[in-house]
Amino acid sequence: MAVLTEEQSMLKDQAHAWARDESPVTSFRQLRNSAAEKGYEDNTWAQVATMGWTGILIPEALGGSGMDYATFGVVLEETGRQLVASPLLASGLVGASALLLGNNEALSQQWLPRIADGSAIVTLAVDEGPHHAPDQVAVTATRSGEGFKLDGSKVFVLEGGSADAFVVAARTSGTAGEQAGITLFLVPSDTAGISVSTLKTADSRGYADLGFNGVEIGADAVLGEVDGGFTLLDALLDRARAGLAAEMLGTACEAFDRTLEYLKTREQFGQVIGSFQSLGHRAATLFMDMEFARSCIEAALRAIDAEDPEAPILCSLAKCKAGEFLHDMSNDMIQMHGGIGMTDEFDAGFYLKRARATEATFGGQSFHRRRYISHFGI
Amino acid sequence: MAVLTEEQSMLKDQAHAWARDESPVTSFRQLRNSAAEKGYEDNTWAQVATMGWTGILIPEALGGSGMDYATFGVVLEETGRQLVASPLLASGLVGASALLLGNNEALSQQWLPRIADGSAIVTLAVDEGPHHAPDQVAVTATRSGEGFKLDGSKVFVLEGGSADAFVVAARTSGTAGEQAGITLFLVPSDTAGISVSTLKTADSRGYADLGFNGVEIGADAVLGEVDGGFTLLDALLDRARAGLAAEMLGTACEAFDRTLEYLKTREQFGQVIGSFQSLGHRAATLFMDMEFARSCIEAALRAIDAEDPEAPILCSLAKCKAGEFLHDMSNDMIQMHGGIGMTDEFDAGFYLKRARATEATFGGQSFHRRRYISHFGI
Amino acid sequence: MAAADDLNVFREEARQWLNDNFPSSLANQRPPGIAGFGAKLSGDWKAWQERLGEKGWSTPTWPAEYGGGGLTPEQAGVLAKTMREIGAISPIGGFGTMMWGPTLLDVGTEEQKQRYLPDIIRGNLHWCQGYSEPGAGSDLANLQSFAEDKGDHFLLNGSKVWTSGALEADWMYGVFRTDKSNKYQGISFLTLDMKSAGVEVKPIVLISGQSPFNEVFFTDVVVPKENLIGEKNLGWDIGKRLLLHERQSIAGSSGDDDVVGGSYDIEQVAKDYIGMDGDKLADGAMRERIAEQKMFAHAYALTGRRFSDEAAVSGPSAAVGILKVAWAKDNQNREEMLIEMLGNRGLGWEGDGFKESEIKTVRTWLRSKANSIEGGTTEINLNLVAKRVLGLKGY
Amino acid sequence: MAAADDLNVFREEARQWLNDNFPSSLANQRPPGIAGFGAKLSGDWKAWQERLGEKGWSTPTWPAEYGGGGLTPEQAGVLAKTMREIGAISPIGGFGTMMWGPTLLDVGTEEQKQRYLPDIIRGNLHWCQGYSEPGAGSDLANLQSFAEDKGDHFLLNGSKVWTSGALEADWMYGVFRTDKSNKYQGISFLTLDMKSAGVEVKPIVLISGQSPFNEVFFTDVVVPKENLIGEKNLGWDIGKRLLLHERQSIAGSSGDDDVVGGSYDIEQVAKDYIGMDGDKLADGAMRERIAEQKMFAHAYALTGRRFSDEAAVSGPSAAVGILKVAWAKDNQNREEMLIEMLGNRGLGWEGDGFKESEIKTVRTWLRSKANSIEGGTTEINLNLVAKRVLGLKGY
Repeated sequence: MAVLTEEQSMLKDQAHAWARDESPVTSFRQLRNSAAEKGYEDNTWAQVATMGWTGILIPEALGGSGMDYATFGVVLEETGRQLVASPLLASGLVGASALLLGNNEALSQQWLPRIADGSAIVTLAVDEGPHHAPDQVAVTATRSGEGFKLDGSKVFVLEGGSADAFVVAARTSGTAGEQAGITLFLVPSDTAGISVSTLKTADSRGYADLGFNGVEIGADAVLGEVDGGFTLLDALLDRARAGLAAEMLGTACEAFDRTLEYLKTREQFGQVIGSFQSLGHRAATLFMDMEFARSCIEAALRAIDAEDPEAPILCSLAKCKAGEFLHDMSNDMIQMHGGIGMTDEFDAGFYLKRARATEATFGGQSFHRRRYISHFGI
Repeated sequence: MAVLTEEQSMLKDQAHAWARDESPVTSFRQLRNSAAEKGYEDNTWAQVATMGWTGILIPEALGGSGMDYATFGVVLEETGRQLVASPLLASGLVGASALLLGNNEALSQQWLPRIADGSAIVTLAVDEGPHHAPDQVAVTATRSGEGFKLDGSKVFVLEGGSADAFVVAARTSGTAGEQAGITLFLVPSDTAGISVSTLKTADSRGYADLGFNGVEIGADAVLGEVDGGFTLLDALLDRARAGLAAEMLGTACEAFDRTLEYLKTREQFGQVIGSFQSLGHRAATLFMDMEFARSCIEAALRAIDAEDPEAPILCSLAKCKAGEFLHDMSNDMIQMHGGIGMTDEFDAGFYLKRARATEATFGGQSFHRRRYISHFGI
Repeated sequence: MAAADDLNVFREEARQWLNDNFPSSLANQRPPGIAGFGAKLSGDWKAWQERLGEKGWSTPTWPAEYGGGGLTPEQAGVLAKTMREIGAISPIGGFGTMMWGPTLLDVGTEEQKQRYLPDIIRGNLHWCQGYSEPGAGSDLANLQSFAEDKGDHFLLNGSKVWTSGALEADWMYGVFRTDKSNKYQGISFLTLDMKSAGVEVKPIVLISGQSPFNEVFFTDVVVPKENLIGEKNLGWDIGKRLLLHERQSIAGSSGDDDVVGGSYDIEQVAKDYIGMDGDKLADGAMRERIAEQKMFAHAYALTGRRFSDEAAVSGPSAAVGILKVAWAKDNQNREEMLIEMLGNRGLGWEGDGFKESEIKTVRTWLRSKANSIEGGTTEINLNLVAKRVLGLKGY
Repeated sequence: MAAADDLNVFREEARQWLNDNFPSSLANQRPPGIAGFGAKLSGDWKAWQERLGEKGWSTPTWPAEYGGGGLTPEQAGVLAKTMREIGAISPIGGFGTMMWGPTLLDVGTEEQKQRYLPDIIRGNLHWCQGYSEPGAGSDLANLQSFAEDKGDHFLLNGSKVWTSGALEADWMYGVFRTDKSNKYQGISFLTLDMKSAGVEVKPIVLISGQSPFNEVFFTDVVVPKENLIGEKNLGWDIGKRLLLHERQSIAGSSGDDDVVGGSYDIEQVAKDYIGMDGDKLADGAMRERIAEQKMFAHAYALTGRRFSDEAAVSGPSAAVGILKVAWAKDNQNREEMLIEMLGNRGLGWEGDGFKESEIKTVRTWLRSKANSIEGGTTEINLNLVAKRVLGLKGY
């Protein structure tokens, strides 16, 4: 792990201890068993906000602590380990970033303090089909009086069922597939014409599909430039990807640690199973994948903080490597645990289901391979 | 292995014993060291012809023994084991098949007896670029008097330097990329306007690039239908692919056997290295690949003999599976032998070099995956 | 030539019999369940089960003296082909026909064969398999369930785990410890009536939310001595032999299916969730992966068929272990590709937000993770192939 | 803040010195060979070698008392960055700077450091490494070459194999048996002058047709006692420590290279031999494989850099074993992809029929097959990581 600042070390210890003591995987199991519609517990969310993690990125003047993405990653890695369910990523990182990048002072003043104290959840609504494709935006925002009218639908919106506002990518000109013509809007969820259908997913988190039927919004709802929103959207998504990758790394690291422990204690044929070379070599290879993923994720977060022009390719690299490692690790967690890994009573299934959900979010491995290689002219 | 007929068993034993005693890998090493231009020894070729293998497919009335492709496969597997270098595949299987399928009685009467007794080598000239692409034929055959005039070039022609005649795929209409408009011609290699440049390849076999500069040929040189030659070419290539796959299987099986023997005898850290699970599991996986490849190759050869409409997809399956197994096996032969496998003094390099040459011939694994899946409408 | 003529005669006989006995309403229908594995059939399916069982063609090559078909492997091949042609599927199956029956034919006494085989052939009884035990994992012989010799019976205490179909099963066969002082030479192969006093079955919930497996608990269960198969304390060899039949049955089943263009239409999912670009899938990399998957499945099916042909001549071989490994790999790879192609639709668990087919795919994907564990882990099967087929030491 | 200021002062100092001493003619040039690994430089390169060596910046963090740069890791980082900016590449390297020097700094006596380090720092001597022996393979400690203690000297007989650069080397360091009764506790670490009587070098021809490695034969070679490094019979630990530096040097070198958009242009090969479809490679599956390869290489470089940073604080760790594994995997994968993209042009061996670049690619591809064998096989490195990093037993 990269050398941490004192602040980061403190936050890491705090997050680690809190997740272990207050929101371990058994808490997630209770949440899953309760089949709560919104995919997180109010109590957990309140604690997250109280610890100030929702305000990590938000300036002190607006109620946050004005820290950086690398610091946020340290916290997300720890919550990822215990599969902590809360809107921290969706609102505290993605929603906040939309406002921080969106260059709309009034909206920032209005929403950032509420994101920071956890009283509002702001989330991004970007995709419209089964696969992440930010340039395929087809929701229309047609000029209507002084403002715009939204029509169309969004899918798989994180915390969509409990959000107070959506950052909606809509098309003010052009057609699906074009980067030009996209505009971002901040739309309160109680605006007339919005329908919200929550989804019951394998990872038991909160997602919703949204419908927009003649939703009237003012010109003051625009984040960034009209028609020029793709650059903002892309920068926002890169922050989302790097943050989610940090959370995924934590999830996969915990799966690795638990599996390694099992390899050291479980005996078969009179020896610990980790002494079988086929398992030991696989563990060593997974260790390599883990170290590689960590290097990429740390580099991506630092590049965002440093406004490095390489940040986009590093974010794709980070999301892809996190996805590859978590994918393999979640499969091997089950295989190396054998039959017990297949039972619902054991936690491996939670890691597996969460793995695929996070892989699909903000672009899977294939999406990011293609985004990465497109930078090399082929 | 599929149950063999009595005839096939006899031929298998004969081929096995001959290759082992008369043309083992040490013979190939001598050939390689001699840097002979044409890529085989006359003496070896004479013996191959004397044993009648060149005439396996050719009717008895034309000097052959009128057997089938499955039988030819049995022989090629054995010669493949010892890396026997001769035009057996290029002429005895591919050249003969062109005439057998080509529906030109006069040419068959003229050339098949000579192919059968080994006095003539007839080979296929199809590709024009670095990758196998039979519909990309661009050599032109323009009408000229009663006949045609050939212009263009062909590459990587098997035994091109020693062939007496070429089966040339040329374009009588349409453009590169279209299947319609291709015609096959049988062109003696001493026809005016043909230039032959032999190649020095890593596998030390005979290949040549050909140039056609206003080569005049008669209408009686046509095999199959004018403009409708692609169907014939495809059928011919499938025979070539299945036959080559059988040879590749033999090459890979020998690599497997030698490596397995090494795993059983080579000791390190006080135990035979095959007892290390990482190597034992890899050997077991290679065994699976070997059995799978054999099933596909035998099915493809039988499908050709039975004129089964599934033959094309089975031939792609066979060539692909043979290629995958030989690819991995040739790499693992070196890895499992360690340092000694890297030395020119040891034979593993010959198997590796031959592996990639045969993989690239008549379509590599990717080519055949795409050809296979195109049959399923996606 | 005489042999070929005989086969033609048999082909006609089979056609005639099927024409007279196979209900045409069932043509190309999959049975609603398997007699011999939990299903109680009714109507035309019940009639078909009874006629097929009576004829013995549910187990075509088993000896006629026990109610089997008494056919040669060649005749059985003709029968299978003829049934395929008219879309006639046998509704009789399960552990009895696949593993237990073939093993009993190998090692049972005449009396035991007469006692058990007829009901297996007719699909009258549902058998479950008592092998795995809690904590044993891949070390199958590490058995703790103890059948104490009480003179005229064994008194059984302990438990089994991963027992599929135990909830509905009539009988169990399995391996049990009868001597605590010898790991391998202290195991006996027993059958037991699941309705015996002291047998309790508890389903195991899997990560897929389904419960195909159970735990079975034994508390002072009385097992009559006549239920001992083979000799006391020498049951481990029988147990291993049965597992070979298990793997062979995987080989055989794959050979019967028409894998190419089979029922699980990965191409359709690709078209629906990825889309086409002209006559090709819009995603070239996924297109090539689908090709790889289908070609692997095709090679697997051809190899299963070849091994079945060879087994008909020389009996089951340890080489079928690679089919078990390949089956798991192929299933898991295909399911992962389906989930990936479904994208965020591949996360559906329940409710109206997802199609039934999407939710089913997610559940099937999760269930497939057990494929490389059940029936011998991939690691154990590779060990077996390394040892028994390749002759390597140390496994 | 003081530290940052100091670094800024050093940055200026480094810029000034480079401005004064680095010949501008060499900017962005790769050296024609490496001083310390076979090359005798001339002209501007020789001048640059001498100035750099004199300053000690060929080995920036080595102590100034032996001629090293005496810089802190942070200063060394600034120096490396400054040199990159002006395209200044050090022509001094080889086994001496990468492995032997760092090991000697760890374990050598003051006298030995004074004797050997200055020439390493200046690239004056070419060192080769005597480790592997015929028949030993991965079992490196299975050494037969015997250095018999003759009181004031050792008398060495035996041979080494896979010795790179031995033909041109001035000196060898290596591990030799000094006690036949104890496998691990009977090995000593010695240096020897390759011009000694009784040393014979024979090149090994590889499958690539090249001879980067040699066998070295010793017949009654006299090795003075002062050439013993560490204690007699306790050289194995020094030998292992040196291998850690070897793996660390792989980590470090990768971190220095700008792998993204590096010199080996796989994209250009793809364009030339496969072709484009608009702004994308015409082959979608190969495009994604190239992306995977480049991303793996990128992740490898980032990890190498991170491990180097961490090693600067806490010393080399066994975790660098994964970098050796990854390096081999990446090299071999990239070379195989290049050969596949070249198609039938990827079979060129010699002659006019192929381009020079094609033939070079074929030779490099063949050479790369050794990457997973040399410097510890992939299997051995995975064993080491399993044991030393993950704490697993049985390795």
